[in-house]
Amino acid sequence: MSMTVKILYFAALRERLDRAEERLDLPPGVATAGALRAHLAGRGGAWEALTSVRNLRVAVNQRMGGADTPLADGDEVAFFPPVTGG
Amino acid sequence: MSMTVKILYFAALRERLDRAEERLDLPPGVATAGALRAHLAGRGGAWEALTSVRNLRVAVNQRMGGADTPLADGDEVAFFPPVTGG
Amino acid sequence: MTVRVQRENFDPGAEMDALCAGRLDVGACASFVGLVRAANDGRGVAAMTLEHYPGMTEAALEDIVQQAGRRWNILDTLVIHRYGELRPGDRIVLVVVIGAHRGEAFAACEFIMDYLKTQAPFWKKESTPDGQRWVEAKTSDDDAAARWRE
Amino acid sequence: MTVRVQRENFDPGAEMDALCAGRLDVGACASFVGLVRAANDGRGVAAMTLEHYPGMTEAALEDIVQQAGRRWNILDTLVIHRYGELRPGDRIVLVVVIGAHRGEAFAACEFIMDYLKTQAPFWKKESTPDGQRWVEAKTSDDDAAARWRE
Repeated sequence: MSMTVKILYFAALRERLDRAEERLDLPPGVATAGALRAHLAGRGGAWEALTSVRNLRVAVNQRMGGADTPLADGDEVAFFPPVTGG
Repeated sequence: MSMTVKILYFAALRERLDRAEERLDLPPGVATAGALRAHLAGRGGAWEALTSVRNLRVAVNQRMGGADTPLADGDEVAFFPPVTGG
Repeated sequence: MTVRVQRENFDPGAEMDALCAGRLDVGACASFVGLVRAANDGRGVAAMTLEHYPGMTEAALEDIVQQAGRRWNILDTLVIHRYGELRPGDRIVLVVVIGAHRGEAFAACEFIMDYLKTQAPFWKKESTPDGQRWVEAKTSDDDAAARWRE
Repeated sequence: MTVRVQRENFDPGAEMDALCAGRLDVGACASFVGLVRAANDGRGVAAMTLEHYPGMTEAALEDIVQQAGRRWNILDTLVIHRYGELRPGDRIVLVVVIGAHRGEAFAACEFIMDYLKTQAPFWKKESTPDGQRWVEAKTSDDDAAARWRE
């Protein structure tokens, strides 16, 4: 039984990856936001930004999360640099 | 050589004294705001408010003063209750 | 740095715009408007009369604004305070502080309001169903002003 | 309690008036406007583009405003935040808090700005003479937000 998530990238990270979003079938064993981040960084090249960018933030279903936040089928996961509004 | 001051009363104190201002030749020995206040209270009746009103404020030449603030000829002395603007 | 003491109403938005007009160095505009409430300390208020001490009022407000300018790195300040008879819903006071950064603009604006409450010679008289009464100074206002002295 | 995320400009005075309209229980209206400065960290800024995360932005701002409503006794709140391309002098954000008393209105307004700076998903990209650059998050903003957690 596969789990599919929607992944969004914002701001400087979006530009480095040259990608705003994708759909991904989670590989076996990838069940948290932290595991997904490590999996994506494993693609190499620009994707290493996912572990090298300082203080990268993650949101799951539009709420701030952390490395331990669990993922479920249909979740929306967003990665982005620290925010700078206001 | 006489010293004359202008005295102003504001707000609840003005109403109690039924007077907004007066000119006064300072009696001998009345050389500070505190001494003037005691002198005025000595008139008796409503004037006792000058010592009985809690936290009465004094300004000399439009600057907040205290009992020790010295008086000079031509000064403007104001007595009033604690302020409540804003 | 402008201080105005007036009977007339004022337009907070127009005043804020005028203070920022033509400048490109303003990152933060903190403002405060004080208004007459229809009830105070549990009593209905039909009207309020603000008495002040002409001359000293302006001097006291200018002194407070200058203190704020020495304490914080701000660009400009506007204070407008009304006197005379006001009704519930009417504006009483406006403080606007502009600066490069928000922290200093907020602090200066609140400082000016706290000092104005305890240092500027205004007195309020309320018309209530039980007659007129002079508003008593609040110890909480003294406390608010005192915390800036630390 | 209103939160708006929009490309269009806004009129702070009109928004403040609308928030107070028809009520006689407002004694204090604290507000903040953030604007684009022509220089930031010593670099000239010709334009700024604000990116955001549609959906999460509104949810994050509403959450911040609700936190403020639980912490302070306030009557109503308005937050407007723009996105898209802005120029020096343009308004970015408006926060208005109305309440009976000034201390709580000021605190809630500053709290909302501090939390918005660190919790709402907006990112700024500046166009400078040296090209475009993403604005770095400031540790001073984290510090400002952290002081409310005491």
